[in-house]
Amino acid sequence: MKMSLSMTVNGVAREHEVEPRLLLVHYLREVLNLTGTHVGCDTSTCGACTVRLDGQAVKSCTMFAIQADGSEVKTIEGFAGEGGQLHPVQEGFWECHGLQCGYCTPGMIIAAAQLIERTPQPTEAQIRHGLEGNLCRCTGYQHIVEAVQYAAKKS
Amino acid sequence: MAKKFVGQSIKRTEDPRLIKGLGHYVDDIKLPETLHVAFVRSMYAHARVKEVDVSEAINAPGVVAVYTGADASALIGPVPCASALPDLKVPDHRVLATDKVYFVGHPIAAVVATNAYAARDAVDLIMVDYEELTPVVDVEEAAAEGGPFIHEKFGDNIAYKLTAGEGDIDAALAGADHVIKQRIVNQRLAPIAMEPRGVLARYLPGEEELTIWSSTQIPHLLRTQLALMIGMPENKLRVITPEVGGGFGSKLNVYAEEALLGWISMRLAKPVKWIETRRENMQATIHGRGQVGYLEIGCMNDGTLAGLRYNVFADLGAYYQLLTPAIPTLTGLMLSGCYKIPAIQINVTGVFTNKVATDAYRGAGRPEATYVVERALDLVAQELSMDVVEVRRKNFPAPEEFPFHTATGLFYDSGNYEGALKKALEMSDYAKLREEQAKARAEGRIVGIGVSTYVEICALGPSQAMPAGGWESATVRIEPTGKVTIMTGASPHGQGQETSFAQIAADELGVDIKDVTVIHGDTSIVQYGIGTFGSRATAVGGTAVFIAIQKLKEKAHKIASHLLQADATNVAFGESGFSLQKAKAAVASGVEVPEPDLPVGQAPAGALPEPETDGKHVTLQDVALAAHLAKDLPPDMEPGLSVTYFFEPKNFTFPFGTHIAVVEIDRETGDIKFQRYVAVDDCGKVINPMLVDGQIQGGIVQALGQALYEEVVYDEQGQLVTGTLMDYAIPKAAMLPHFELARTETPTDVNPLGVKGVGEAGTIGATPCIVNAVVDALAPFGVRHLDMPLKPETIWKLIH
Amino acid sequence: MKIEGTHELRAARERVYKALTDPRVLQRCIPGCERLEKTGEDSYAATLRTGVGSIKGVFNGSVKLEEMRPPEHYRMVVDGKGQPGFLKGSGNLDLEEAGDGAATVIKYTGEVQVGGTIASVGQRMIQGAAKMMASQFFTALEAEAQTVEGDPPPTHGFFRTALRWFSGWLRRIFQNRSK
Amino acid sequence: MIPAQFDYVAPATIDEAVSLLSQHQDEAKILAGGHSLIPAMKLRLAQPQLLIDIGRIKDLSYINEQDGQIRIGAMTTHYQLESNERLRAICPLLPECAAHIGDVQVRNKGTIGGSVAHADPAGDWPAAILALDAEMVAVGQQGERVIKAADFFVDMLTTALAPGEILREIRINAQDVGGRLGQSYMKVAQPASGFAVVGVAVNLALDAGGVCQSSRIGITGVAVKAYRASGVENALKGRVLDSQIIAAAAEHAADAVDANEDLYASADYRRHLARVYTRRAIEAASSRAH
Repeated sequence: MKMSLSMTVNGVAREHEVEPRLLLVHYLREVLNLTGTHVGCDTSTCGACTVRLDGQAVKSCTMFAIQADGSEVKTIEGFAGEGGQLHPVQEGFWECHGLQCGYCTPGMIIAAAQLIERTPQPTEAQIRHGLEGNLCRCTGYQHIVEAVQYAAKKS
Repeated sequence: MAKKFVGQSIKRTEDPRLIKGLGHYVDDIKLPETLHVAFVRSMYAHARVKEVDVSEAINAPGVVAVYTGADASALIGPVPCASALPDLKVPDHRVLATDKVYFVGHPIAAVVATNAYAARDAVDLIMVDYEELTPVVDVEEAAAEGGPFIHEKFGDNIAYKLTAGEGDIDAALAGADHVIKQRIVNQRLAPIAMEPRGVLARYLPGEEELTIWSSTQIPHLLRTQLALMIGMPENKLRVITPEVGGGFGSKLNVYAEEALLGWISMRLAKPVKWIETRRENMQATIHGRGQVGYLEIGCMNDGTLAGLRYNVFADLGAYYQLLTPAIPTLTGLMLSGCYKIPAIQINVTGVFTNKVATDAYRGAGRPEATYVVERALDLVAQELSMDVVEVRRKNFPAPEEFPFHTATGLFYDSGNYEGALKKALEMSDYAKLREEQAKARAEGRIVGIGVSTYVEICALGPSQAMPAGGWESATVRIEPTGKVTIMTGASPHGQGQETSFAQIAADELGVDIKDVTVIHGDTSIVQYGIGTFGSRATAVGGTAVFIAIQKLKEKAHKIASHLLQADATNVAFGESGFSLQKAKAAVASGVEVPEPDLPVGQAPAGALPEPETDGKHVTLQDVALAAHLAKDLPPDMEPGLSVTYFFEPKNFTFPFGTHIAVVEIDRETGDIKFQRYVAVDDCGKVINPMLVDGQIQGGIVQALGQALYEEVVYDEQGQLVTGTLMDYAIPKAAMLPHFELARTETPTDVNPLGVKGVGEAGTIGATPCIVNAVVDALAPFGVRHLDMPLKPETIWKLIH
Repeated sequence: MKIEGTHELRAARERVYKALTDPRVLQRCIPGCERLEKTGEDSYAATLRTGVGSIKGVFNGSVKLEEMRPPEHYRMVVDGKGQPGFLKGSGNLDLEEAGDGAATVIKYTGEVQVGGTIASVGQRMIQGAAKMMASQFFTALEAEAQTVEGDPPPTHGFFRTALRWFSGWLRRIFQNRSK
Repeated sequence: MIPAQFDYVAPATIDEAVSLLSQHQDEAKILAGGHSLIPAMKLRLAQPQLLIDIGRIKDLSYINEQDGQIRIGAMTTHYQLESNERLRAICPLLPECAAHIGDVQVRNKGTIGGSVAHADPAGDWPAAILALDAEMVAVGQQGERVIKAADFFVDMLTTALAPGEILREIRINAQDVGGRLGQSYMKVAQPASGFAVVGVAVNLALDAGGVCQSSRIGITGVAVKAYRASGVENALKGRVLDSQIIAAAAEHAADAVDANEDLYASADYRRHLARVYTRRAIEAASSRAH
């Protein structure tokens, strides 16, 4: 049983027929070929699949695409501003070496952006707590914390 | 030439694509008509497979083929192990289980379907009839005589026994004033690269070419091994390593799935893809550590070390992966730590268990050694009531004693252990920390200070000591337009070689870093290479780049001199290219050098420009162009401007450092909180300090994971009970302290860059530091040693 | 994993023992047991559709009764395999008379093993689930043993079973408190 | 990780959802936030044939005050509760508990109704629900009924919701005590999953003199289901809450509790943590009441 689905992804209206069991992350990656959103676990633990759904950071591996019918989704590919201007968080990650292998990075950036929206001048502890839904195995997080601090200052 | 880039915290050139989500990991590569593979894996640790019924699955919607061990295992060679040890028993490790399954997650059948969903659905339709066998789980019990045996033909579960070391250990321990014994466990860990493994294979029947995209640390070694496994000419097999989402050793391997996917693609003449799930990753990607050892350390009353013996049972798992049996031998090599120990002996018993193989995980055998040695030093200090710093100092070799020969047979290249220690003591204000600790204890608080002074063996390594070559390769090419292309065999997975190697090249060639591109991870483009592991990429691979550049410059120099119509000794290379040294020229020739008559001006549109020179100066770009146009080259000069160099290091390097941790324990709950974490690391010369810090921080966090949180647990039935990231805890941001980092810089003479390597330093130095801190905190409760991970409950029980 | 516990059933021991060894009763009492067919002396092929909450699976396997010493002891061995993995359980049940023969105290000590997906992802809940199923079993058994022989069997709707067990649990808590 | 196939409906009204659920019973599952159900489905430990997504039903997501009660729609997300300013003033336990759940992304999508109806033994909400003596409004084919918190959590992953019933609303009686209120939620999180090893929700009412008029303490993570620590509550009642009284009372936090055991914590240690965190949570609540 396929169902029709329409949503706006990175500002572009999309319409497809999908199986209800199709996970949002697979819709983005396999159907729309937006492969910047990654899958790192099976249990909604790692946060690599984080996207913005109607303005909120969510784990796209833990919802069905059909649940996002009618929604607005923003993925890392749509995160830079007009003319490719990097988002301050993207800039911070680059400036402060907030990534090594880069696999967790898209999810980390989206979670960090939400954090700064909700807590514009976060303390180090708030940043660390705010990123509890995102795992990174490379950086030890310290440069990520600095990246978020950089972005908060810039925002 | 002034170094504009080396030594600077240059922002990484690989980052823009990664922060925009535009990089391509294996699963991001889409080929038309790709089929998807899912595996049926054993739910038992040890069982006989009586029947695999695929009849229902084969008829399921979307299913194209199902392969079992009966179909594939005879046609694909065994999964390779590159370690050759005397009398090593080598089990026949096939890509799919045939008659028996040996661990939970052991692949039994591969389902191929038109999409990943259909493949997964069909997995549930395959019926496996198992006859359960008694699992062998505990490594020490497994080593004991009497069954059950995992590989019946061997008659026991002992893969090998090995004794190594120098000096008369029995006499050393007999002559020691004190001999301290301790059982020490290095628990099994899961590497957990954030990107699980993945393979995409495409066979082109016309071209008879097989391309395998794999998330691997070793594209070339993988190509060679896969060619052997699937009987494919190596020059028709191409391995591409796209973006790799972390490895930590887990992708320094050749896996059954890589061969099987290639083989399936050849049979079906379609691209096939398999992306590992995290559960599969926990079950079937290698684990690290897994050692149960018995330490004996002998010392004199004044703290001088007399000898160290370590009898260790290494939990190898049921089968070998690429380096499985070799890992404990690295433990043996590093048992001297950064101390003068006259006699050392390691006795390794490699043991088969019904678990997935252990293999190289960040540090690979050396963290185990450092942990043992650094725990040993604290045990000595406790026994003698000495300060842990004094005991260490007492046994350091002095800087002038280098190269320092250890009783494990190594020659440490260079070191200033006191220097790093002193800096860490100053940074942490160690004396004051001890005062504060005394005060805190008087108030009933439980505070501990941990110190570890470590040395590690890096830059793996001389080929003599390596299973498959210890050199590394680089090609440096200056394109006709002057752009610099570097091809490195040290295929990275997050380390940032695209930046750090470009830094080296930009400085050496006097070009902008933006004009340098580093290519890696494609065996059809890049000359044969070894890979990135063992903290070797910069020290060995970077050196290959450096030397290739020197050779390339020699050639360019000759061409430039020719273009300038000057003797090479009168031409100097500087930031803007090659210039005629007039004074020198005058001295040499006694006359004014005539202006060369060379074509000047715009080339016609669409054609290549012509090299330009004003007769006094020629840019590198123009030299490159001239080299490629080859219209005016010195006689017998080979056209082109490209050099490939294979660098063979003459020794390992030995980075070192001191870590100091301060912890406070919640008396009521046993919770550990960090107050300080200071790390002074010496990795020789530094190319990019920001990247070095990143490596150290990441390494410390993995060490902290081992010390406090991580442990792969198999229950008594061999079931993997830490099967997801909901059960296996890797550190999160909020669990960690802010690290205070500093460096000392003791160059090595093993390579001309003076770099030693840093990828594993944090992991090696930090684990014992943290455990030492906690044990120090608990010393008033009579605690001498604790096994990791240091769970709050364990600590709470000790306190109460 | 070991589980153990004690349940007091308000029914006479002979009657409880009889119920415990009656395959029709067992089928009704073993949580989710859809099928229990005799395959030999005291051994049965079974299909269990069981789980807790939304976590459910179908297991095919066997139930065996061993070491039968009426009316005081026997041992039940359950073994099942299915898509989510396998489960194996064995329990020694010792029956003692209580309350002047009107009640029976069953002491059980058992071993539960699970494998496959349920073992690798359900670690934190397995013990609780095993206890819960043991409770459901004994609660249902009590109802069975309280019926008059020949009467229609009680129904063990999951909800009713759970509620009955819950009230029993509350009662125990209050009894403990009043001690 | 790929779930098995299922049919999907997103009814527009709760009546429609109830009717679908009654029709399909065990074969169907309600999809609220999905943060417990979808992981289980991906592991194929749950394979419902029909998912009834109540996310499209209007007006299931709200926090309002009516008839002296705080009323929370079942589809209200953890984040909505965490960030609600009015709740911080009148029932701070709710936002505080919400902030301890999972992580930011989970709180953005996960719902209180889904979480409470799932009744995870280590979920955070059940502790708060018990401490607030909340009422669960269930809708079934026979209409609505109200289930008291004390009756709601039946066993591991098992609630008093009948098959065919959907949790529609959670009601919390606004505190009508004349004195001062103090609430707190404290938790030991399992380092991998973030689930509660122990989670203690405390809801105190003190009179002007600091005497404890009433207290309700809900504890999660320790047993197969969350429970009220009535032994502690009794020991606090009528007392001025100094640290000795609190410490002595907290000793009853795990009385007669058959505690869970897992890789992270033994039953003994869980009971111990329950006592320690009960004391700490009462101290925090009591200091806030002053």
